[in-house]
This record gives sequence, structure tokens and C-alpha cells, in this order.
Amino acid sequence: MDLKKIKPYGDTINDGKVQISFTLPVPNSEKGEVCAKELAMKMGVYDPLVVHRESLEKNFSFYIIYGSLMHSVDFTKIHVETVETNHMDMKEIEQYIEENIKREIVVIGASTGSDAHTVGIDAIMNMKGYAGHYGLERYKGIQAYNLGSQVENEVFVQKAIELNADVLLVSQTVTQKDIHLQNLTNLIELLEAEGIRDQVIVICGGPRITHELAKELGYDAGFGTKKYAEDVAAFFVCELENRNLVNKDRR
Amino acid sequence: MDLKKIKPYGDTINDGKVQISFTLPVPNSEKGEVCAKELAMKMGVYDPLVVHRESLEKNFSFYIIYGSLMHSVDFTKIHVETVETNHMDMKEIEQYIEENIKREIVVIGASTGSDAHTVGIDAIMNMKGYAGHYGLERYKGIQAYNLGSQVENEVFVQKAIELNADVLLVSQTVTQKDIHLQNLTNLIELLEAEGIRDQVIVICGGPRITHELAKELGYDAGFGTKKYAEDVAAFFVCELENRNLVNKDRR
Amino acid sequence: MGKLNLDWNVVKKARNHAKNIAINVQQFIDQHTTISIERTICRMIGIDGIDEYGVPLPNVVVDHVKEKGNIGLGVCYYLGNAMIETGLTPEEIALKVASNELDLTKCQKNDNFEIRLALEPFVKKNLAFIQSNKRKREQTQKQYGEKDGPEIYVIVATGNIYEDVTQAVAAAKQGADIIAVIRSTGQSLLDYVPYGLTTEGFGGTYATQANFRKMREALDEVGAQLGRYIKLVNYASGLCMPEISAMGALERLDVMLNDSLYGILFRDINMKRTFIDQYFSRLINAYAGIIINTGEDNYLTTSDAIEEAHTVLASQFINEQFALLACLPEKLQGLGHAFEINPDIENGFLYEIAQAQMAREIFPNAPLKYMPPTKFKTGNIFKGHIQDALFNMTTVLTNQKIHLLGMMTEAIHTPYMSDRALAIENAHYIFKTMKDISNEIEFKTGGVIEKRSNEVLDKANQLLKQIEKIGMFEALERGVFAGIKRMQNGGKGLENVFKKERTYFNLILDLMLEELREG
Amino acid sequence: MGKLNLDWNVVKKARNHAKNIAINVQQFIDQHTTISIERTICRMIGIDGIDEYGVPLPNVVVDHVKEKGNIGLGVCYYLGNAMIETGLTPEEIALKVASNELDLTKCQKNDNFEIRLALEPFVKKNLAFIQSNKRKREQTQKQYGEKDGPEIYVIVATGNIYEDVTQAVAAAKQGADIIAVIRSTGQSLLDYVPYGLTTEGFGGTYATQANFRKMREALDEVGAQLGRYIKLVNYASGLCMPEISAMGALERLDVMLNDSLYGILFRDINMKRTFIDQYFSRLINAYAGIIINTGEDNYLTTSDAIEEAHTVLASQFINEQFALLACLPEKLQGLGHAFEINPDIENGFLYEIAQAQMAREIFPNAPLKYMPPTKFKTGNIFKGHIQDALFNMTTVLTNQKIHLLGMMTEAIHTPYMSDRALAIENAHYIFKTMKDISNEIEFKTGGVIEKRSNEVLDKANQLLKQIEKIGMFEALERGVFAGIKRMQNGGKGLENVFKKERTYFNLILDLMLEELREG
Ligand code: B12
Ligand code: B12
Ligand SMILES: Cc1ncc(COP(=O)(O)O)c(C=O)c1O
Ligand SMILES: Cc1ncc(COP(=O)(O)O)c(C=O)c1O
Repeated sequence: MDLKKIKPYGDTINDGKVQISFTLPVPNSEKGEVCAKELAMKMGVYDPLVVHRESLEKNFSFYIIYGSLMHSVDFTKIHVETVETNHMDMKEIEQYIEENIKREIVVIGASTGSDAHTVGIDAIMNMKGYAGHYGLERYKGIQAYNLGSQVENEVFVQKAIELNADVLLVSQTVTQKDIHLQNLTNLIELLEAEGIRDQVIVICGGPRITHELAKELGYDAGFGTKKYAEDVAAFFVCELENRNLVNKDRR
Repeated sequence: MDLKKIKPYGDTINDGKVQISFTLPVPNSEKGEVCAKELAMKMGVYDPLVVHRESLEKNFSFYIIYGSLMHSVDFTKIHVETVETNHMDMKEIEQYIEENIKREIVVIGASTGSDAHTVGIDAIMNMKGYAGHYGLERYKGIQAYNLGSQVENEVFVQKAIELNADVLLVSQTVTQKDIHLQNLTNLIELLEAEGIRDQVIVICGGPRITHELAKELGYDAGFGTKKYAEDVAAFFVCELENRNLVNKDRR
Repeated sequence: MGKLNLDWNVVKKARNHAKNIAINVQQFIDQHTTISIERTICRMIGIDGIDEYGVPLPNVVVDHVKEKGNIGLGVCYYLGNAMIETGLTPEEIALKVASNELDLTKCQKNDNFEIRLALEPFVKKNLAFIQSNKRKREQTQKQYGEKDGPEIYVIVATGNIYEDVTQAVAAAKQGADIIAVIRSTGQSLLDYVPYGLTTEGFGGTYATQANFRKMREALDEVGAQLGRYIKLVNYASGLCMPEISAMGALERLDVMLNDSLYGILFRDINMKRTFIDQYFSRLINAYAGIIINTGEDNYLTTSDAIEEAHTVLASQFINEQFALLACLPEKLQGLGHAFEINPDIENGFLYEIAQAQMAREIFPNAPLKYMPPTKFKTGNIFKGHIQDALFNMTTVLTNQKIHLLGMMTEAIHTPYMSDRALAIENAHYIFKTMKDISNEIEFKTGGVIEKRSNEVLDKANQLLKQIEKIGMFEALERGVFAGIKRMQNGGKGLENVFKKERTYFNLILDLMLEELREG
Repeated sequence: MGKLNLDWNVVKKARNHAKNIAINVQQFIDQHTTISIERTICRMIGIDGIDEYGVPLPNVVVDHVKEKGNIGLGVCYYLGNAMIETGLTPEEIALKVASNELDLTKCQKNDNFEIRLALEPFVKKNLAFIQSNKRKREQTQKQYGEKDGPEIYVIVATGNIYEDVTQAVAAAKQGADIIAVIRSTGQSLLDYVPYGLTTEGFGGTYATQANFRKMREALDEVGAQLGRYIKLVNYASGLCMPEISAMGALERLDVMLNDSLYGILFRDINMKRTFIDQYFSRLINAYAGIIINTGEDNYLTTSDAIEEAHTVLASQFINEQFALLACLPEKLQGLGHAFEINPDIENGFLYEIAQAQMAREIFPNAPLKYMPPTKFKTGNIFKGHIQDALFNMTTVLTNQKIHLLGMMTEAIHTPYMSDRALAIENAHYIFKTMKDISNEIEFKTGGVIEKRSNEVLDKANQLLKQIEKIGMFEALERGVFAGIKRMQNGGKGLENVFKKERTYFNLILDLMLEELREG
């Protein structure tokens, strides 16, 4: 197989098979079908087959298409932005803190802005954790404050200053109309305005957060689904060292 | 809405929302995810979101993607190849034959080549028909011969000559490796070799047949799913007239 | 009786505990009013519109009283009094207050009897209008005939009322019986109701009276085409609970999400505030013939659906009693439950059946609101579609009524038009191919299903007993529901709770109660 | 006994009719041989390979006898005779025939007893090898443990054996228990078996011995990794029925599609030819411990699944008797049935349950092969996925064994790797979440399900009675199954049916029968 030309696969290498579905704002008709096909061709699908179409409303119709994609991707050139830390489990992290940090790390977390989803941040922070992974509250050497949901960025920053936090954890679940981008950006701005951006590690997470996006927004890291307390803790204990924040002035 | 720029629709006009899924011949990994994203971008999807990925095998992984398509289609320019006949029901067709053709029309049909699917051709020809539409055997003025399945093209052509058929109906269901294209093309070649292509109406049908495809292959018409006896009969009775085959020499 | 051999003695006990719990809270409620109740009164007297800064006039009036007078006397008193003094209509008065031309607290004090008299025609006009809405609903439903089998409930949530209408109309045509317009995130924490037609919500569309009206019209129109009465749903729970109920009554909504426990647990609204609001809010629903929906289903989105199943049942018992105290008959009690067991659990489906059937047998006349799988949905839309199919099946198997459709894209985005269409197709398929299954299938005596339901019932009864002992406020402080602890004096909105003065009166409440108790 | 209150008296009667029908046909079978039986004999004596034109040597030898001698005497006679004459091995003889160096019909005639003696070591070697295969299967299954619950069966059909292996290995890892390699369209009408590893099939991959071996190796390997014995399936029905069974026995296949009725009805193979072939073919399966699968499911792809349900049952009864006559015990009888009721039919799912449960109760020890919805699949893959979920459900609800997975893309293409993976995921989900449902749920006495199953049983019995009266051949001429009429002397392959001469013998058959009747 040619890793320089990776294509989708149905049942034969390089057959390029893809499945596509979408709605068009036109009546369900042969004309709609041709329109769907033309769109598929513009997507680079040759021999698109409209295997199903149905009416959703007088002027809307739904199409399911199969076909072969002509595009390919050079797999050898793919660069992935990932959080770079060695994997550690709870015990190892606790030991790392004891040996390298030698003091309690203060972590605060919240679901900020108008976001009321707490299950994600709870999964990371609460004692009982999630899916068999204990949360930060249980870690020796970590003092964890979970502020809950719908916490305004201003309040969050105030709390960070008050508690002299080392690590800020922000959870964002609602992404409609990119509300999370606005909210996440605003937090960084506030931290900068307060002049403390450099003194803290700021991490965001949520089902639609990737590390790449987090970096773009000015965060130190981002964590998506299937990430647990040990993933984020492993990152921030090392980062505290790397960034020389271990012995920062503790008011 | 701008009919010159029709785009997929999720919940807001012109949001361009599409759903895509495919397998990649690479392990399930973040790198695979980026590869999937890049392919989506090549398809013209901006902000592609890989909402799901799973491992199918060590070296194969499956991706589901949502995103917004940048392409659009000029709906006003779409031209659809359709069978052009007025819709007639059984009674009207029978009357049409009585008044305009004034003789029995001989129709033969088969599922040809290695294709053993008869339900489609039976739906068109058998007395009882399909989904509430009577088949051609029941039509006054039509003599219908259903030769069944796996009929070799040679045999089919011989039978057409023997019965002095007016209309040839070919059904093709299996399309793997384009076996139907080979088979359909071969039939036309045989008819031409026998010098009878002009004297008969040749029609193909099946779940993956479109009128457009049929025309390309040299057929007079093609019929896909949800077409019934009256659709094909309405076409051939008129076509017999148009092509001046009504009074062709009847050996 | 029933398929589960439930212990009806335990049911009776549980109901009794719940009754005592509710009566206890009601005593507290009766002594208080809130800023939103007073604003609701303004609305029911005929005050609508906004001032030059976009602040709703009910807020202007009530804030004015709060600032300068004593809300404990009730806005009825101030408004009626001013009417006598000025000879103006309530609306004119509100406008004058807004423009600072009138200070209600500075008016000469008139006799309470006179004040009532002055207000009555305005209130009665609106109450009569609500009654006419109720009749209209009843007539149309009668004309088209009631649907038997589950009613298909879908949501629209584009954030833009115009797009919502497009989506809702399409859904109705595809077969939806009930359309809910989801609110914009955060609206429940606003201490006012936005005004006018809106196009800018996040994750939902603002609940405004104009939006209600627009959607109602659209659904009436498509309903007429289809020969079906399409029900419209919106959300009351939150800081403006009674106000939104009033708006819903005026615009002929048919179902309102109405549950103070939801606000307490999931929006951190102060419990005192929202219990008080809820009572008046539900009274309005009762008066308008609107079905309420409660939010027990949400408990299972944070807690485990197997471990915490009994908390749902306990809460339903309590909500039933709160509803009865607010004159809501069983047929308007859309108690919530949900299909939220982890799909990876062995025999999970049997437990789902047990829970659904149990709710059905314990609340036989309530149009239970049954919520689809959400928590264990993933980006795997294909699997999601099957999770929803099993949910649909549970509904036919156990005869649920208000059936909220699951979306295969639940873990991804608020529904696209096609998501909804496919979900409706899914439900139609299951409902038809399994039509009479509940009548055909029996559960083994002493089997897993039977045992499980009795176990849940038992635990619910234990919990209710405990809550009765410590009282509802204390129980919430201990986090009995969804594992969330809320403090009596914490959360949002407590500052706008007021003790009623001796002369306090709420003319709307009085008149509604009179009618409700009569008929 | 059973959940359906079936009338066991009727079952007994039906079984008896079927027995008489089968015995009647068996009398005809016993008097005849066919070209493919004789080729099978060649293979079992050790003749394999192809000549310079690519013609398989078994064909070369048998065609040679047909042309120059008398097949009615049996190829055993000619080969054994030539061995005595030439002192060569069967394979050497075949090569000499191919190169025209030897004319079998011109050899001096030896004593039949001597001929048997000459052949025996070669035959016994192959039979012993087959027995060792059988033991190997049994040992491995024992080592890994038998699976309880339904076995997940999927197909691969790329046309290319190498791609097939990739797909099959992936499927096994995803959880498939049984892998079938679909044959290329049209192979069943070839009167020879293609040779070698092949990469060029349409809609499937050629059934060749080399392909069998390659796949067997791959599945053994992945099975060892997974600690599960993965069963391999291929298709015998067709003009080469016994030959393919022999190849399957030699390469340790575990399941063979083996049904002359399928060939008659759906491939227009002559009924005499294929009944004769079937007997020997099934005897080989029996000897090798291979499960057969019959094709009743196909009836419902052409005829209506509700109207014609009884024809499936009637045919299953007949196939059971044919199997018993060929020494196939119940545990090797994978009788076919299918989930093919139109999804738009009200209560269709209840009828599916009735049919599936009925088959289960009537053939309690047979590993029934249950086929998924295919006919009413459309291009709507989302709906298709749910149709398959309901099918999966029926299987847990009625305890089916060999469970063929439906594909959401059934109406579109032979399965892609992801289609199969999603289908397996679907089945795993349903099987787990509903694990003990069949034990939990009972059908109402006198309900739709019970009535329906008894009605189907009754009609099947009527039909069998009629077939017994007119005989199987006549019945097929009248089109009793799938509405397809086939003439006794029509269809493909009759020209290669031969009456056995008095001295005819088939050493393989004799030896196998001996062993089978002993143990
Ligand atoms: C439960 C739930 C709710 C509950 C929340 C209860 C609670 N206390 O949290 C309730 C019912 C209250 C709710 C309400 C609403 N919800 Co909601 N909800 C969900 C649901 C079903 C599950 C979310 C969840 O709990 N997942 C489980 C957790 C463990 O996963 P997670 O959050 O991804 O967290 C993991 C990782 O992401 C990571 N992580 C998360 N945060 C962080 C932070 C850090 C620092 C790190 C390191 C890692 C990390 O670690 C976790 C463990 O691996 C989803 C649908 C779904 N199935 O996903 C919809 C969903 C998220 N909700 C949605 C919406 C729109 C709403 C509402 C706005 C609807 C409305 N208008 O009423 C409201 C309002 C909420 C608001 N104002 O924010 C949408 C969001 C659409 C979008 N993409 O914008 C979804 C997708 C449903 C949908 N299809 O519409 N919801
Ligand atoms: C029933 C069926 C069978 C039956 C056929 C029985 C019979 N007597 O026909 C049996 C079990 C024998 C069978 C066998 C095979 N099948 Co098959 N089968 C199907 C199935 C389930 C339904 C087809 C059907 O009957 N549709 C109903 C009819 C009414 O629809 P229709 O054919 O589209 O006909 C309508 C129109 O198209 C039109 N029409 C059709 N023909 C004509 C002709 C004219 C002139 C006109 C005007 C109109 C017209 O009118 C009809 C009414 O509207 C499909 C899957 C599916 N759900 O579609 C697979 C399918 C068609 N089969 C398939 C395959 C691969 C096979 C096999 C090759 C598998 C194998 N290797 O063993 C074999 C061999 C067949 C062969 N040699 O051809 C594939 C084809 C894949 C592809 N695109 O190439 C499918 C799609 C299944 C799959 N996903 O793998 N099959
Ligand atoms: C009872 C109840 N009220 C209200 C809501 C929605 O409230 P909000 O608009 O605050 O999201 C829900 C949603 O689940 C609910 O269950
Ligand atoms: C019993 C039986 N044999 C054979 C086949 C397949 O035969 P062919 O390879 O001719 O398609 C089937 C397919 O459905 C079957 O049911």
C-alpha cells in the first residue's frame, strides 16, 4: 500500500469508497437527484450513486450517496498536534509531585460562561471520577476546587487569583454558533489583562475540544473525549516544571 | 433562496451541512483522524468534525464526519435526461394500442447473462405485477414472453427473431465490477450484428439503471426502482409509433 | 392488576409520604411571593411591551414597586390603587411608570375592595381569553380526533424563530404530534423574559410571547392542512417560571416544562424562590389546561440510571403531589422519566422495561413524558439510531404517551431537519411493526423485570420516608437527587423572594382558584 | 412444552408426510448416478489438478469414460481396473488419460473384488484425512469452548480471495463466529469446479479447493489469536454439489450450503440431477461432521413472507428427512428460515416472532440458519440498520443459533468492511442488552403470536399431505415452492444423469455409509 496516497477503502485497496448524506433545499425529484450527484462530483466523487432520496418537506429532500473518492492524502506528511507527555497513572503522578514539585498543586475547574454541562469537568475533578478513572480530588498533592457550572470568566479569574491557583481547567460543551470559541478567547484575554497568564497553566476540555484548537486559542493544552484525570494531571505536573512554575511566588 | 447556488442544508439555509463516512486503511489513531479531516477538506468541507472513529482491524479504521460544504450547484442549469412520455394507466394504454397500433405488440423480457434476479423483470411482466401494479401479461393487446433468468444474450436475440418481437426488456441487478455494463453493451452489439437493432425497441431496467445510462449504452430507454409496467408500456407504445415500427414487416 | 405484580401497599405508603412532603413545602409557599409572580400578575392584568431601553414593562413596574414601595403588599394593590387614582388602564399606568411620570407608591391609598373591583374587568378579560384558548384546543382536538398510541414529540432549536418554524412545519408533516422549541442556553437564569421575535439564540431560541405566537400560528396552519392538532411546548422552569406559564396560557401552548426541582438541581436556582414560583406557574397551567412536564429524566443524565432509578420515582411522587396542590389533574401531569441505562450493561434493556412499565402502572392516568437515550449517545450515528429504536420499542411495549424522539446525532449537534425526519421514520416503523406488542407479551412471574420494578419501588418509598422526616429543604441540602447538593439560601434568585404582608392579595390566583375548585 | 402451545399431533403428522415424500425420492436416487458424483469419486480417490487446457483432471477422466465407456458402471470400476492393469496410482492414470496415453475403456476387465481392493488404500487415506479434520475441529472447539447464544455469521464477497481474507480476518476480530465466502455469480451453473487461487469473481469469489485452503488457514490463524474457533462456510448447491462437499471435507470447512431445492428453484437445475447429487453430497457432509444449510429463506425473497410462511416450514420438514436419509443428525441440520416480512405491515414483527419461535420449537436440536431482512431493504441505510436490529432481536427472543447478519447496505452492494463491522456492533449491542429476554418474556395464551404459529403449522401439514399424494416431482411441476414451476425433465444438467448398471459401485459411498451406520 502506498502511504503517500491514502484513500478511503470499501472492500478493495484504493477503491476510494465513501458514503455521504445531506439535505437539499429543493423538492424531492429527479432534478434534486442530479443536483446531489453534481455536488458529490464537486466533492471529488466519481460515479456517485444516489442510493436513496426522500422528501422531508415540500421544498427539502434528503439524499444518501455512495461513490469513489479521487482524492488521496499523503499519510507520511501528516503532522499531529498532540499533548506530549509520558503516560502516568495516579500513583506515578502522586510520586512525581512528591519528588519533583514538593508542594501542593492548586487546581481550579469550571464549566464557564452559559455552559451548564458539568459531567465533563466532574469526570476530571470529582473524587469518584469517571469510567473507572479517579478524579483529581482524590490525588495526594493536588488541591482541587470544582466551581461547577455557568461560572462567569470574571468570577473564575477572581477565584484563580484568590486561591493562587497553579492550574485552570475549563470545560466547554455547547459549541453552537461557536459560543465556546468566544468564551474561551475571552478567558485568555482576561488572564492577560490581569497579568497572570504566564503564572498559570490554562487547560480546556470538552467533547469538541482538540489540543490543536486549544493551542490556537492560547491555551497550554486541550483534551477531548476519552481523556481522564491522569491524562491532564500528567500534562500539568510536567508543564509546571518545564515552565518553571514550581517555585513561583506563593502569596 | 438563490437557486443558482444550491448548497446542502442542516438547519439554516446555506449552512452546507453534510455527513460523510468512510474507512481508511490505517490504524485507528489521531493521525488517522487528521488524515480523515484532510480528505474531508479536499472534498470541500470546511471545519470538518470527526465525530466518531473506531478500529475495524489493526490497519483499518472507520470515521464519521460532519462539516460544511463550500461547493454549490446552479440548480437552474440542471438538465435531467428523463423518459418523455405522458403518464398512462393500464386502461389508457390498452385503448391506445387498440386505437393507434391496431395489432398485438410482442414483448420479450429476461434477466440476462449470469444475472439470476427475476423479481424485477417479473414485477414488470407477470400477470400479478408488483406493489399493486399489474404486469404486461395482463394487458390486452400485448403478448408478453418472460424468459426468466440467466438467459444468454445469444439465446435472447434468437428468441426475439423467432417471435418477431417488437420490444425487448432486459433486467440487470448485479452490478459488481460493472458486469451489467459489459452484458448490456454486448446485447446491443449482437442486435446490430443481426441487423435488427432498428426494428426493435430495446429497454433495460434494474435498481441501478437510469435512463441516462441506458441512452449512453445505446438503449431506447432505462427504468430504475419504483417504475412499473405502465411506465414502460406507456413509453414503448408511443415509441413504436414515433419510430414507425407499427407496420413493420411481420414475418 | 398490572403486569408487574407491584406491591400496591408500598405504592400507597409512598404516595402518602410524598403528600406530606408537598403539604409541608406548600405552607412555606403560601406565605411568600416573588418578583416573577408579581410580574406575572402584571402580565395577566394586561401589561406587555418594553420601555425605551428594551426592559419589559412588567419588570419596570415591579422593580419600581420593589425599589420604592413594598412588594409584600402585592403589585395588585399598587396597580389597582393607581387605576382608581388616575382612571388609567394598567397599560397606561405601566407606560407612565416607565417614563417616570407616575410613582405608584405615592398614590393615595384606597380601599382593598375597591381596588379588586377596579382590577377585575382586566383580569377577567385575560382569564376569559385563556378559557377561550382552552376551548379552542379542546374543540380542535375533538374535531380531528385524539391520537391513540404514543405521541411523537420532537424539538427544534435553531436559535432563530423563522428557521424554527421551517423545521417545525417539516416535522409536523413528517408525523410529529408535539413540537418543543428549546430555549437559548442561559435564558432560565435571566430574571426577565425577552421581548419580540428573536433570531439570535444559542442551542435554542428565546422563549418570548411573540415567538410563541408565531409558532402557534404556523402549527395551527399546518395542523389544519394535516387534520391533526399539533401540540406546542415551551419551558417555564427557571427564574421566570410563572411569567412564561402566563405567556403560554395566552398563546395557547399545550405543554410546558415546569419543574422547580430541575431549576434547583440543574440551574442552581434558589429552592425557596422556585418552589413559590412553581405553585403559581402550575396553577396557571391548570387553569389553561396545559400539560406540565417534569424533569426527573435529567437525574439520570448525571447519575447512574440503574443505581438512581428510585430517585426518579420518588421525585415523580413528589411532583404528583405538588401538581395536585396546584389543581393539576392527573391527565395534565406529564411526569418525566428516561431511557438512560448504559447500552453496554448486560440485560440493560430488561431494566429499562421494568422502569418504564412501573412508571406506567403507578401513574396510569398521567401522560408520562418519556425521554430518549442521550447520555450514552456517541458520535456513532449508526449505533445511535439503534439506541433510539430500542427506546421506541420500550414505548410501545409499555404504552408510554409523550414520547420524545431520540436523535442519532444527539452527541453532536441540535437536530438537523434530516435527523428529525429519520428519527420520526424510526418511530413510525417500530410503532407500526410492533403495534399490539404490549398486549401480546407478558413478563415472567418472579422474573428479572418484575423483581427489578419492585426493588425500585421499595427504594423510592424508603427515600420518601426519609425526606418526609427531614423535610424537603434539608433533603435537597443533602443531595438526594442526582447527587447534587443545594443550599436553602444558596443559588440564584433568593433576593427576590418576599414575605406577604397581611393584606397581600393576588387577584389572578384568587379568581383562578375559585374557578378551578368549582369545576 | 414450548411457548406457543403448538399442536404436537399436527407436527407428528407433518413429519410423517415428509418422511414418505423423502423415501419416495430416495428410491429414485438410489438407482442413479451423475457426472458430478463420479467426479467426486475421482477427487476422493486422490485425483486433483488440471490439464494443459485448464480442465480439472476429475472432469477429464469422467468425460473420457462418458465418451468412450459406460458411466453406469461407475468410475470406480474404470479407475480400479486401470490401476490393476497399469500398476499406476489414480493420479498417474488421470494424467495419462489427459495426455491421451491411456484409454480406460480399453483395459482388460478385472474382478470387481480385486478392483475394490486396489482402490481401498487410496480411498481410505482420504477418508482418514477427513476424519482427522473432523477430530481437529472437535478438539479445537473443545479447547476454546463452545459459544452459547447465537453465532454471528457474516459473508465476504469481494471476488478476490486475498481481499476476502483481509475482510474475513477483520470480521473475525470484530466478533464474527462464522465466515461465508460467497461464490461468484454463475458458478453454480458451471459443470466443473474452477482450480487454484482466484481473484476475478463477480459478486463473490470462486469456490476452489485452493481458495478454501487459503481461507481456512487464515481463519485458523486468527482463531488461535482470538481463542475462538472460526467456522468457514461455502456453497455446495449447484451442478457440482458433491464435488464441492468433498473439497470442503478435505479442507475442513464447517458449514456448507447444501440444498437441491435451492438449485431447482433458483438456478433452474434439473430436479433429478440435483436430488441425486444432493444425497452423496450430504453423505460427505455427514461423514465430515459439516453442518448443512438449506435455502428455504430464499422462498420469501420471491414470495410473500406472510402468505408463504407455511411453504418454508413444509420444505424444512422435507429437508430434515432428506438429511436423515443421508445420515445427517439433527445437530448438523442448519435448516433455513428468514425475517422477510414487509416492514410496513402492521404487527409484522409479531408474525416474525411467531415464525421464528415455531421453527425453534419444531426443530429444537437443529442449528437453524436464520436469514436477515434483504428483500425490503432499500438504499436508506439508516432504516436498514434498524431493520437489522429488529432481526437481531428476534434471534435473542427466540434463541436462534446460526444468525446471519443483515447489512445496512444490503440493497446497494456486497458488504464493505465497515458495513460488516457496524452490523456486528449492532448484533453485539442487542445480544447483550437483551441477553436473557427469551427467558423473561411470555406470549399471551391465545394471542396473535400463538394463533399465527399454529395456523402456519396447519397449512404446512396440508401442503405436505398434498405433496405426499402427488409425489415430489409432480409437486415441483405445480410450483408449490416460491411460486416457481420446474419441469421434471427441464432445467440444467439432466443430460448428465445416468442409470446405474447392476454392477455399479461407489466405494466411497459404501465405506462412508458403513462407518456412519456403525457410529
Ligand atoms: C447530560 C447533558 C445535559 C444535561 C447536563 C447535566 C449536567 N449537570 O451536566 C442537561 C440536561 C442539563 C443539559 C442541558 C442542555 N444541553 Co445538553 N447534553 C447532555 C448530553 C446528553 C451528555 C453530555 C455529557 O454529560 N457527556 C458525558 C461527559 C463525561 O463527556 P464530556 O463532557 O465530553 O467530558 C469528557 C471529555 O470531553 C473531557 N472533558 C470535558 N471537559 C473537560 C475539561 C477539561 C479541563 C479536561 C481536561 C477534559 C474535559 O473529559 C470527560 C471525560 O472523558 C449531551 C449529548 C451527548 N450525548 O453528548 C447533550 C448536549 C451536550 N447538550 C446540548 C445542548 C444544546 C443543551 C442545552 C443548551 C439544550 C437547551 N437549549 O436546553 C441545555 C442547556 C445547557 C447549557 N446552558 O449549557 C447539545 C450541545 C450541542 C452543541 N454542540 O452545541 C448536546 C450535544 C445535545 C444535542 N445534540 O443537542 N444537557
Ligand atoms: C431477492 C434477491 C436475490 C434472490 C433472487 C431471487 C429471484 N428469483 O430473483 C437470490 C437469493 C436468488 C439472490 C441471489 C444472489 N444475489 Co441477490 N439479492 C436479492 C435482493 C434481496 C432483492 C432484489 C429484489 O428482488 N428486489 C425487488 C425488485 C422488485 O426490485 P428491482 O429488481 O429493483 O426491480 C424494480 C426496478 O428496478 C424495475 N426493473 C427491474 N428490472 C427491470 C427491467 C425492465 C425492462 C424495466 C422496465 C424495469 C425493471 O422494476 C422493478 C419494479 O419497480 C437484493 C438486495 C435488495 N434489497 O435489493 C440482493 C442483491 C441484488 N443480490 C446481490 C447479489 C450479489 C447476489 C448474488 C450474486 C450473491 C451470491 N454471490 O450468491 C446471488 C446470485 C445472483 C445472480 N447470479 O445473479 C447483490 C447485488 C450487488 C450488486 N450491486 O452487484 C444485492 C444488492 C445484495 C447485496 N447487497 O449483496 N438474490
Ligand atoms: C423540567 C425542565 N425544565 C426546563 C428545562 C430546560 O431548561 P433550560 O432552558 O434552562 O435548559 C428542562 C430540560 O431538560 C427540563 O427538563
Ligand atoms: C441453499 C443455498 N445454496 C446455494 C446458495 C448460493 O448459490 P449461488 O452460488 O448459486 O448463488 C444459496 C444462496 O442463497 C442457498 O441458499
